[in-house]
Amino acid sequence: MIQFDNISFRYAHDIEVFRDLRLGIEAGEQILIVGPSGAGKSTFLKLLNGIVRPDSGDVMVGGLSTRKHPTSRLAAEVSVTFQNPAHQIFASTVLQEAEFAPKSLQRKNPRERAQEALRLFKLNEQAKSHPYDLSLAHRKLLTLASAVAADTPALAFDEPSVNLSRPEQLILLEAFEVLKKSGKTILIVSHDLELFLPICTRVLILDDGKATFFDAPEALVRNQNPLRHSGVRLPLVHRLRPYCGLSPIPHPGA
Amino acid sequence: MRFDVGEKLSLTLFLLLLSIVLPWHLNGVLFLLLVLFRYAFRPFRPVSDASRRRSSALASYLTIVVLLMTIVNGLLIKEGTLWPLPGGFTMSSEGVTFGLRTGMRLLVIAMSLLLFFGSTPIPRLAQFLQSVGWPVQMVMTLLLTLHFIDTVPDRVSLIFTAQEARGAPVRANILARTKAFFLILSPLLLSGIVESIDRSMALELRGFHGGAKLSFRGDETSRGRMTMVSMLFLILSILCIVWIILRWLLQ
Amino acid sequence: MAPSVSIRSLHYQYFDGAPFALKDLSVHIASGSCTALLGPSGAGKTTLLQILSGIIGAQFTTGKASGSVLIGDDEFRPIPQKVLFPSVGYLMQDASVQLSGIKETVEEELAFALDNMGIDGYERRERVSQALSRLDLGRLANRRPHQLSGGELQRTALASILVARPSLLVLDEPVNALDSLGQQRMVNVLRSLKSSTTVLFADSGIEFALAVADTFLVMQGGSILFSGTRNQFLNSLDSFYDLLPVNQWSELVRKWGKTTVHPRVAGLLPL
Amino acid sequence: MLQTRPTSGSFFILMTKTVREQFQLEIEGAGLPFVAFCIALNLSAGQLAAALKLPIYLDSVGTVLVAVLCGPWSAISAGVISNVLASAFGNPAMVFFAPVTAVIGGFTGFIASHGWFRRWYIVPLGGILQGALAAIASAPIAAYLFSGVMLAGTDVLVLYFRSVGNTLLQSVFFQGLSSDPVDKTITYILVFLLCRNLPIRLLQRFRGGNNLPHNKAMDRSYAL
Repeated sequence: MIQFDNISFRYAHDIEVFRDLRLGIEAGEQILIVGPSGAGKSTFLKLLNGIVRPDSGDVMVGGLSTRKHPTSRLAAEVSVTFQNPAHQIFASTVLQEAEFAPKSLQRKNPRERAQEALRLFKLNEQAKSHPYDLSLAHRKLLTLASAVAADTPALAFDEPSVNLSRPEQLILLEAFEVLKKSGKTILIVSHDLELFLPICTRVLILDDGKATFFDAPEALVRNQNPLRHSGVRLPLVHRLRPYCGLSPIPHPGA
Repeated sequence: MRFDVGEKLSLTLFLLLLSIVLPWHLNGVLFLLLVLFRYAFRPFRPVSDASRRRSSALASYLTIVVLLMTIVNGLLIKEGTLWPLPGGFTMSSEGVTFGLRTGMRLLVIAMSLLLFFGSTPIPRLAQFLQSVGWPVQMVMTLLLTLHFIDTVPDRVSLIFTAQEARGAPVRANILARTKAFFLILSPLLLSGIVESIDRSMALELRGFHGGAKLSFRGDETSRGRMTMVSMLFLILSILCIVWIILRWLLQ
Repeated sequence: MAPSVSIRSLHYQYFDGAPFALKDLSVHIASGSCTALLGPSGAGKTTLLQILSGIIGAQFTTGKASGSVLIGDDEFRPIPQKVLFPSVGYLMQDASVQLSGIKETVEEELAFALDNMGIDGYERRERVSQALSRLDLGRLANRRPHQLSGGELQRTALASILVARPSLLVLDEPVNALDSLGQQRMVNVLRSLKSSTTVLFADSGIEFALAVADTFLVMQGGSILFSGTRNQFLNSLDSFYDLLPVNQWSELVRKWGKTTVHPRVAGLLPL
Repeated sequence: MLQTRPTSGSFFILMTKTVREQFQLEIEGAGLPFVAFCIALNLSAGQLAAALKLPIYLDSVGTVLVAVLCGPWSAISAGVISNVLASAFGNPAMVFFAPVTAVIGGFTGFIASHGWFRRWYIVPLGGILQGALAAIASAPIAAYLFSGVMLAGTDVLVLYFRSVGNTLLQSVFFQGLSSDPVDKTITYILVFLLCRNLPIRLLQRFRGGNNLPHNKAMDRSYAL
């Protein structure tokens, strides 16, 4: 579904971000991407839809090469949502905002897709409100709903849980369960391991240009060196559970 | 001789008006004098290498444009003595002097503004304006503008990336690109309004009501006093204005 | 002396006809305490903090309020109508917006509040250097504010308020953008303020609160759902299941209660 | 109907108060940082238009926004500071066109406070009027100080008008008439679209909040 073939990339002021990165992500997987800030997590997302082109190697998304195809075409394969809702909310009603992606990708009946996505994130009552009449947490959910409305096979989110309080986290987890069942490939860049470890199929650690770990979350608990080396600590809760006779990572819906 | 902001400001005003009064060849001499000022005279040396790069790039760009203007005007305008050129074109003396007059004036204007802004960081200018009686809110606005000038362009590119990733037609036909223009300006304005509301609360929460004056780093030079030098330049500026009006009336 | 805060049946709407941001809210916050105001987004945490700082009374001229607010011995019926700076300090959620944005160094940023209070000369330098050392910003004193990291910005914003020596300090989600090191530093700062300043901070998580607060309030829909000590809060974690991120903690505490706990666990659990 | 703070009133009442008081009145609430933001917007609108390869320059979007949301006098100061900083950062001639932006800010603030931005069909009329006013104001400056040469594509138009026998002032004025109304109308329409449905929660923090239409249905759905 998504293939990175020995990608090397460096920004203008010569900090090397990636060096011969090579990995594959199957359709229907949920990948949690962690690593120290500045390790290129956001750049990784920008490589997915050609906003950033690699210096060498190629990224294939849904069989399309990001070198040959424009971002507008790749946006139909993978919908990338960035961290700050204020950088994308433009419309004067919640529904118009959610309708934007399906409309610009020429999907059939975009309004229904938008309403469906808003229902998934419990925003359907506020469909006619102005996005800035909602709380910041609900505006964040709106950006997630706008991406889901585009109905792309793959979805990539940069820090989807930031600004969300507990009720919105539960809505997010519920929505991701539904997306998982409908076979979507989901990539999540986040530092909130406590929230996403239970629901991801594999964890990718990006640390100074390389993928130092790419395996199931249980394997992460057994071998915590790559995590510790990347400066990210396993949440206190997961480290304590074994002492109380519990599995390190609770199964979803715990 | 320490030039403080007030003196440099009145000198710049005088130079701008002088460029309108002088004929083109004296303007040319004045331009060369100003270039010499920039390198020889300490208070006028550019403060940061960014302003140095900017001013030398602009100076060379303008010199080329002046030459271009002179030639184009010479060719197009038909008054005055016409010197035949190969290929049936005529170069009119009236056109050439017209091009040179405008070009030299533009060079002097550009150079005097570059001298002032290149060697005076905006905070020093704000400090001077406050000491000569500008309302504190206006001074705060000028300083806050500097902050937004640093942050707005980055936010524009972040919004550009976020909207393009969602399928915004940033590279399609002109109609679609105009729609994309709105798709980028709308989040920029909304985030600007929200930031303005938060910033106004933050200022009030730390006791800012436009009552007390703002303090600046190292309150040394500009006391806002009207020195002899700045008085001299202001008088000269008024003379220039009178000259311009008289010449316009008698024309 | 650090003031106590008591609020009696406070109602607040942002304008006539708007939904109630605060509904019949009554609470007492002890003097010198460090109180955590927990609750989901939209529960009214920020509204309550902004009312205590007086900014809502000053800037939201169309708001409708009833009830009474008592801060120390100043009584406000119903809410303060002007900013209570410098006696009440308010740290906003986004530290980069809290800084004035017009100052060229961190040290000048700290002095901004003192300019507005008309304090200068020796006392100004002394207060600034004290605030710098308290938040260990000493080596950043001459740095330009926009070169600072998230955590450093947060500490600079807090220092720029502490120079005014507020007796009541309210903070809106002080740690949700900080990494674990930044959170630990903020814990130390708030602990150093105990008993000399009454501290009230809003948070949508619980780990930071468990580490530093001695009184716990949980808000929902504009009113107080729970008020009590740390142990009372820990024992009723299950009742906040879908309000606060307690899920894995509550399961852990329930199990911990029943099994004999390994000594290392006792050390790790923030009890 | 929701009553925000009294609007900045008609232009003539403004004359009585000193400019300083009027400026302080207009930037009450969230006005002060917003004026600074809009000045930066004026300076970077051109960069965005270039990034999208659009032929428009729109360097007065910020000034019009301040005129609509704050008032005429703060729009005048926003326009003047924008021009001074523009000449500092690269285009030296702009400082001489500060009076033109003052006219733009003042006129827009005047018509905004009379509700011209409440209905979509009045906005283009305002744009055309504004464009004509800007052309009248900039013609003498461009003609006498710069002899019609502005280092921009439109210089060709001036030369054309001159070659068909108009005086310098006439040709600069005709060039202004051909481009300013279009540019100003686009700016006005853009500002109208940007501010069309701003929520009460944001509008009420600005002096000119009443100058804009706001959607009644929005009021009920309000939730912080």
